[in-house]
Amino acid sequence: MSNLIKSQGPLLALTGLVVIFSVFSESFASMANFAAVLEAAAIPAIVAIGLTYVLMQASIDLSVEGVASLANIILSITVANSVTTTDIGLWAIPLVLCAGLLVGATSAAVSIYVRMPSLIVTLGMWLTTVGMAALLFPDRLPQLLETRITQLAIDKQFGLSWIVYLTLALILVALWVEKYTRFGRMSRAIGENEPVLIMSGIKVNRHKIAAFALAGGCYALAGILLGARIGVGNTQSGVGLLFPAIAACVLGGTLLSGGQGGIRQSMIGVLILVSLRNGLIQIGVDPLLQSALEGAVIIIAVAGSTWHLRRKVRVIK
Amino acid sequence: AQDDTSKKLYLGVGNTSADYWTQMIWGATQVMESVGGTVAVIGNDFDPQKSLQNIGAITAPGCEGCIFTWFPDSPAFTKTFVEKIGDAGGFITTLWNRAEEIHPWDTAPDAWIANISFDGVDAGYQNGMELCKAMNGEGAIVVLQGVLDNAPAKQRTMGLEKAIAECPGMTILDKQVGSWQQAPAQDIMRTWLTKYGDKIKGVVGQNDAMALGALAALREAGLAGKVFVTGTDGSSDVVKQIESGEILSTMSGLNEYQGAVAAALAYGVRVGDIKVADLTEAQRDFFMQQILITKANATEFLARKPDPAEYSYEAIKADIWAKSAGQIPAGVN
Amino acid sequence: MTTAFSLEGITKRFGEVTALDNVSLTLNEGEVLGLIGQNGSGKSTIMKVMAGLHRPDTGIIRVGGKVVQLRSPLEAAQAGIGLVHQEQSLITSLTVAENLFLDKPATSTRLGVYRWAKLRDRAKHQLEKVELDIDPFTSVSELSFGQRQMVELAKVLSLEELVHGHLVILFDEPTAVLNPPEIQSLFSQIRRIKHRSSVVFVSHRMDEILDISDRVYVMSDGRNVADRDKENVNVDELYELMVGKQRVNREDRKPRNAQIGAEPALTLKNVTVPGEIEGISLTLAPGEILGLIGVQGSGAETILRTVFGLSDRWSGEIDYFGMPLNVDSPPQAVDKGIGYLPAERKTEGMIRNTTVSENVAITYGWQHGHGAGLISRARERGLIHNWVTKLGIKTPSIGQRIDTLSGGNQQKVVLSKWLFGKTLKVLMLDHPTRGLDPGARSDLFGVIRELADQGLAILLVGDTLDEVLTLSDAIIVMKDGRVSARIEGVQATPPSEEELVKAMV
Amino acid sequence: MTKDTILMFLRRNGALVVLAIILTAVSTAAPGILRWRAINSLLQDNAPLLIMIVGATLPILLGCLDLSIAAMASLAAVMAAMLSPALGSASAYVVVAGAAMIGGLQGWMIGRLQVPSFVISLGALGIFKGIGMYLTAADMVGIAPGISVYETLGSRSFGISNAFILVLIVAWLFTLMLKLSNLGRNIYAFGANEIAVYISGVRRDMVRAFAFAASSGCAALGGVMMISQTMFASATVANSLLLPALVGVVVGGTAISGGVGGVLSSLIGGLIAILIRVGVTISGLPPESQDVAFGITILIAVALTTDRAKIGLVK
Ligand SMILES: Nc1ncnc2c1ncn2[C@@H]1O[C@H](COP(=O)(O)OP(=O)(O)OP(=O)(O)O)[C@@H](O)[C@H]1O
Ligand SMILES: Nc1ncnc2c1ncn2[C@@H]1O[C@H](COP(=O)(O)OP(=O)(O)OP(=O)(O)O)[C@@H](O)[C@H]1O
Ligand SMILES: [Mg+2]
Ligand SMILES: [Mg+2]
Repeated sequence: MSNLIKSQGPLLALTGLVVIFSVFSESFASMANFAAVLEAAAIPAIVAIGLTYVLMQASIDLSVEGVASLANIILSITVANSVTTTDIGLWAIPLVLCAGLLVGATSAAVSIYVRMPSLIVTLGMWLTTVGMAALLFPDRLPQLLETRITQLAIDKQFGLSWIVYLTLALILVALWVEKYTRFGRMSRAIGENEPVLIMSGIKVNRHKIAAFALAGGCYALAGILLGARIGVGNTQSGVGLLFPAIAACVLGGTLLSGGQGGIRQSMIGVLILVSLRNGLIQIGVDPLLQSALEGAVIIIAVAGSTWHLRRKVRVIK
Repeated sequence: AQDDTSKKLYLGVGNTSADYWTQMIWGATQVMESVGGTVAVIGNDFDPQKSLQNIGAITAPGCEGCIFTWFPDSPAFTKTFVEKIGDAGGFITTLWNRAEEIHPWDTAPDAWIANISFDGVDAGYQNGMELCKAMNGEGAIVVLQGVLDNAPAKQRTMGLEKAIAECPGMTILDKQVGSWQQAPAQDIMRTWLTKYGDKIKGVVGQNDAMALGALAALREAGLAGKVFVTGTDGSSDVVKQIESGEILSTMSGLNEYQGAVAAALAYGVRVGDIKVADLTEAQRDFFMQQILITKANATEFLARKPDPAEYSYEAIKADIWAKSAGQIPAGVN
Repeated sequence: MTTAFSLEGITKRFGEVTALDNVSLTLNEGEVLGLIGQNGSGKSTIMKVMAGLHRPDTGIIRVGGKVVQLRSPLEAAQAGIGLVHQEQSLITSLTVAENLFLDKPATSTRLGVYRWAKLRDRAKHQLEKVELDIDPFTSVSELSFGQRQMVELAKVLSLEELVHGHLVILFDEPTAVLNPPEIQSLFSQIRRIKHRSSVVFVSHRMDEILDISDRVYVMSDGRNVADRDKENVNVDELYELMVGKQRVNREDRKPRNAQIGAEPALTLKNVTVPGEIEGISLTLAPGEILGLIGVQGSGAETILRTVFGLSDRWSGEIDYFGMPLNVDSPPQAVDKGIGYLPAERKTEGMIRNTTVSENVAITYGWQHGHGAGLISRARERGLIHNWVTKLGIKTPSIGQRIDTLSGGNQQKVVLSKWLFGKTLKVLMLDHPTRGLDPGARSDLFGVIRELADQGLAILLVGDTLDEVLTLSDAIIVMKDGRVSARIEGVQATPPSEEELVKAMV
Repeated sequence: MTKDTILMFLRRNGALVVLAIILTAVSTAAPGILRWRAINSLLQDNAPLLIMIVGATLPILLGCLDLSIAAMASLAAVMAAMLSPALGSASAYVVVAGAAMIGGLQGWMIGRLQVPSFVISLGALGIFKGIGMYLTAADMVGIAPGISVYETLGSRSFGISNAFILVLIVAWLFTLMLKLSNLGRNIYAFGANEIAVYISGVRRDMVRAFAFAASSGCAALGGVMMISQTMFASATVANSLLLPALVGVVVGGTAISGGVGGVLSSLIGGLIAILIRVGVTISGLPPESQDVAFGITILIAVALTTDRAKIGLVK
C-alpha cells in the first residue's frame, strides 16, 4: 500500500479529486460527464504528449500556441473552405503535420547549433509562427467545408468523438515509443545526464531534433483537431494551450528538470487539470474565484503527490 | 517626419483576422484613401502593454499632428494613451473602451476627439428579449461571459439582467467565463449539459465565437436548434446559422461605419474641417447604431455589400453623426 | 613482444594549462601498465586522449602499428579501446542492460526499436563475466556504488564480443570506490582478459599498482618521468619518483601525541536511522581523531550525515559540549561549529561552474568580511592563497573554474572551505582522501593532525584501513549499522589489520 | 588591442554591443528617437516592465522561475488603488512590502513543500488573479487623486522620469548586493549547485525566500508604477508582462539554468527588447509581419548576447 502511494502519487491525487467532486456534485460522476471530460482532455493530451519528450530531455518548448494556430490556418486554407479556392483534400493533413515537424526541427536545430536555450528559441518561434498564421490568414474567417475533417468532431461512437479515439491511439503509440524505442529510452537519459551520453558517442542531437519535431507534429495535429472542432480557421485557435499543457506535464511528474516522468504521468496530469476545471463548474464555484481555486489545487496536488519524495538532499528548482 | 502627418492614420486594432476588425479597418481605409492618405494598421493582440509600447514607438521620434484611431484593449489604459498622444501633439479617436470616469472633454481634451462605441447594454438586452420571446417567457438559461473585466462583457451582462427584469420567467442557471473563445466555450457547454441536462432552454454567448462553441456542444448532444443560442458581433458564420435556424440571434454593429467615422473625425480635426471646441458632448462620446439579426433579416444582412462611395471622407463628413445612437450614458462602462 | 598501442609526442593544452607535454607511451600486447602520478599530472587526460574523448594538439596515435585518428569514443571503441571513467558514468534511470550497451546500439536495437529479449541475454552474459548476480533489467539507481563500478567494468568488457582484434582497456582509478573483495574481483577480471587485451590502470595506491601491473609509468606535470618494469621498483622509489625527493620525509607517519580534551565535544546516545544505523553511541573529544571503519553499507557515513542534519528521519540523542544538539539541517550544524566533507565530491562537495575562490569562501567568507553580511574579496584572496599553497592545490589561479581541476585538486579545494573559518569545532570527514595522490594524502594527513592538535574534534571515515590506523586516536568498527568494537589508544598500540577486519565482517 | 582582446570584450559585453547596434539602427530609421524627450517617454512607459525584469532576474539566477510576477503586479495595482483613499501614499509602501512578504513565502514554500518553483508560482499566478478578480468584481478601480507617491512616480526630476530613476536605484542596489554581500555570493553558488551549497551550510530556504521576495516586491513596484501612469487598475492590467519580462532577462544574457548573469545585464536586455519592439513598429512593416520580425530579431539578439563559455550545457 505504501509502495502504491509512492509510485502513484499523481494518480491518487486524481482519484482524490474525482471522489471529492462526486460527493459534492451529483452530475460529476455520470457517464455523460466522463465523456465531457475525455472530450475536453483530448486536445490538451495531444499537446502534452509532444511536450513530454521535450521535457524529459530537460528542454522546453513554448511554441505550442503558435504552431497549433499556424497549423489550423494552413489546414483551413488548403482544404475545401469558404474563402480560398485551393482544395487539396485530405492531403492537407500530411502537409500540416510536416509543417509542424519542420517548425519543431528548426527550433531544435537553432537551439543546438547556435547554442541557445530552447526556452528562448521556442519563444521566438512562438512569435514567428503566430505572425505566419496572421500572414496566411485570408480576409475572412475560412469555414471548413471538408466534412471528412469536421466529422471527426461530430461523429460519435459510443458517445465519444473520433478525436478522443485518435488521442487514445496516439497515447498508446507514445507509450510504446517511450518504452520500446531507442529514442524513447534515450530521451529520459538525455534529461538525466547528457554529458555521459555524449561521451558514449550517442548522437544526442538527433534525439533532440526528433523530440522537438515530434512535438511540433503533435501541436500541428492539435491544430487540425481544433479546426475539426471549431469548424473555422482562426489565428487565435491555439491560444490557451501552452500553460495548461506544461502544467499538466508537471502535475503528473514530468518535471522541467528532465529525466523524470513520462507519457503516463503527463496524461494523468492532463486528466487532473481537466477534471478540476470540469468539477469546479459542476460544484458551481464563483467564476471570479475559479482561477484562485485552480491555483491552490495545483499546488496542493503536487505537494501531496510528491510528499513522500521529500529529501533533504534533493534539488528542487 | 517630412511627409504630411495628416495623411497617415495610425489604426490600433485587436488583431487583423476577425470579421469585426477587417470591416472596421475597411471603413477607415476608405476614408483615408479618399483623401489620398494611408492607414498604418497596428495589431496589438488585445494586449494593452503592447499597445502602450506601440504608441510609445510611434510618438517617440516625434509625432506633431499625427492622427490615431485606437482600440484601447483595456479601459484602464485609455487615459494613458490619450494623454501620451496629446503630449506628442497628435489627435486620437478611441473605440469601445474608456474608463467610466474619463471623457474626451475632460481628459486631454484637445487631443482626444471622440470615443465611439456600441451599446453593449442594448446588445445584451435585445438578445435577452429575443431569447425571452423564443422561450415564451419561461425557462432557464446559461451565460458564456467574455473576459470578465472587459467593458463589453460587463455591459452585455447588465443588458441581460435588464431583460430578465422584464421577463421574470427567464432565470439564469449558471454563468462561466469562456474568454471570448470558441473551444473553451464548447467545453463549458458540454459540462453544463451533463450538469443540467434538458433544464437548459437558452444560451447567451456574449460574442459569436462563444455562441458557436455552445452550438457545437449542442450539436453533439443532438440539441442544436432545440436550445436557443444568441451571440453578438454579427459574424457571417453566425448569421448563416441564424438563417439555418440553429442560432437565434446576434447583434451586429455598423462596423465599417464605425471605422469610417473614427477616421473622418480624426482627419477632419487635424486638417481643420472640424473644430473640437464646437463639438457637443453627445458628439464626442457616442454609440454607433447596431442591428439585431434574427431569422427575419439574416439573408438580407448576408447579401449586403458596402458601397465604397458611401464611405469617402466627404460622404461621411456630410453627416458624421447620422448613424449615432446617442451619447453614452453614465454608468455603463 | 608486439606493440598493441602507442602514443608518440602527444601534447594537449587547455587554454594556458599544458596537461600533456610531449608524452610518449607504448603498450604491449597482454600487458598491464600501471599509471601513477600526482593529482593533475595528466593521467586522466592521457586516458581520454586514448579513448577518443580529447583530440591531442600534436602527436600521433598508433593502434597495432597503424596511425589512427580517434575522433570520438565510438571510433575508439571500434578500434577496440574502452575506458572505465574516474567519475561514474552510468545513467541511473535506465536499466543495467541498457547501460551495458549504451554505446553499442546495434547490439540491442533494430531500426531504433529495442529487442528486449536479446538485450537481456547479452547483458546476462556480460554480468556473469564480472560475477554480478543481478537482473539485467534492474534500474541502475537501485545498485550500490560498488555494483555500479562492476557494471562499468562489464560495459567495457562487452568490447570482447564486439571487436575481433586486440583490445585496450583503460581504468581510471577504478578502485577508489571499491571494497577489498570487489577489488580482488576486479583484479581477477583484469588477469582474465589479459590474453587478448592490454590494460592501463590508474591508481593512487602503490600496493595495488605493484600487485596488478607488469610495468609502471610515472607522470609528473604532464610529462613522463619514469617507465619501469615491476621487477625493478619498490614502493618507496615510486613514491619518490612521483612527489620528488625533497618531500619524501614522511613525517605524518610518526605516531602523534594527542592532547585530548576531558569533556566530550560530541556524544551520540542510541542514535538510530531506520534501515541504516541502529543504537549508535559514541563520544568524541576536542583534539581527538576518531576513525570509523566498516564495509560499505555498515553505516559509518550515515553517522556523519545524521550529526550534520542530513538524515531525514532519525531518533536518539546527540549532545554537543554537554548540551543537546538541535540540528535539523547543515546550516544549523555549521552555525554550531560543525563541518562535513562529503564523499560525493561531484554532486555534494564542489560547486560546479564556479571558481576555486568561491568554493573556498562559500561557508565562512563572511567571517573575513566587513560585517553586516558584506564580504571582502581582497582579504579573502590572501587567505585563499595561503590554503592553496599549504595544501599544494594545483591551479593556474584561484579564479580558475573548479571543474577544470583534476579530481584530487578538487577534493583539496572542497576541504579548504572548512579550514577557512574561525568557528569550527568538529570536523567530519567522509573519505577525505578519495582520489588524492600519495603526496597530497600525506599533506592532508599533516593538516588533519595539525587541526586536531589545535583542539578540533575530528570524525573520520577513511578510504583504507591503513589511513584510519595512521590518523586515528581511537577507532570504532561498524558492522551492519551497529558498533562492533571500539579500540582506544591506537597511536600507542596499533591494532593489527586482521583484528579490525574480523570486527568488520 | 589585439584580436583576442576585442573578441573577449565582445563576449563579455555582448548585451551592451547589441544595445548600441540596435539603437544605431533604430535612430537611423527614425532620427527623432534620439531626442531626450522621446527616450525619456519610452523609459517612463517601460519602467514597470523594466523593474519586473530586474526582480525576475533573482529567481532565475537560482535556476528557478517565478511565473507569478505579472499576476502579482496586477494584484498590487488593484490593492494600491483600493487602499489609496484610506492610506494615501502609504498604500504604495504597504502593497510593495506585502508583496515582498508573499513572495518570500512562495520561495520558502518551494523548499518546505519541495514543489518546483514552476508549480508554486503557477499556482500563485492563479491565486493572485482570482483574488484580484474577486476584490474588484472584475471591475476597474481608480486611484484616489492627489496622492504624492503616485504623482511623484508619474513625473520627472532633472528631466528624467522618476519611475525610471527608481528602476536604476533598485537595479544598482541589487547589483551591489549580488557583488558585495554574502547573500549575493550564495545566490550565484546556489544557481550553480544547490546541494553542494546546502551542504556548505548555506540557508537555502532563506536564499530562495529572498530571491522570490525580491521578484514579487519588484513586480508590485511595477504595478504601482503602472497605476501612477494609468490612474486605473484592473485585475488583469499587467498580466501580459510575464513573457516580455522573461525575454528581457534572457536577452540580457542571464542563463535560465542559473548561476550566470546579473541584474544590470537584464536591464540592458530589457532595453534591447524594448528598442526592437520600437524598431519593428516604426519599420512600417504590415502588422502581420511584425511579430515575425520581432521574434527573429530577438533570437538574433540572444544569439549575440549569450556568453556560451559560461554555460556548460545548453538546454
Ligand atoms: N577541460 C579542461 N579544461 C582545463 N584544464 C583541464 C581540463 N581537463 C584537465 N585540465 C587540467 O589538466 C591537468 C591534468 O588533469 P588530469 O585530470 O589529467 O589529472 P590527473 O592526473 O588525472 O589528476 P587526478 O589524480 O587528480 O585525477 C590539470 O592541471 C587539470 O587542471
Ligand atoms: N553477447 C554479446 N555481447 C555483446 N555484444 C554482442 C554479443 N553478441 C553479439 N554482439 C554484438 O551485437 C551486434 C549485433 O549482433 P548480431 O549480429 O549477433 O545481431 P543480429 O544477430 O545480427 O541480429 P539479427 O541477425 O537478428 O539482425 C554486433 O555488433 C555484435 O558484435
Ligand atoms: Mg584523474
Ligand atoms: Mg546475426
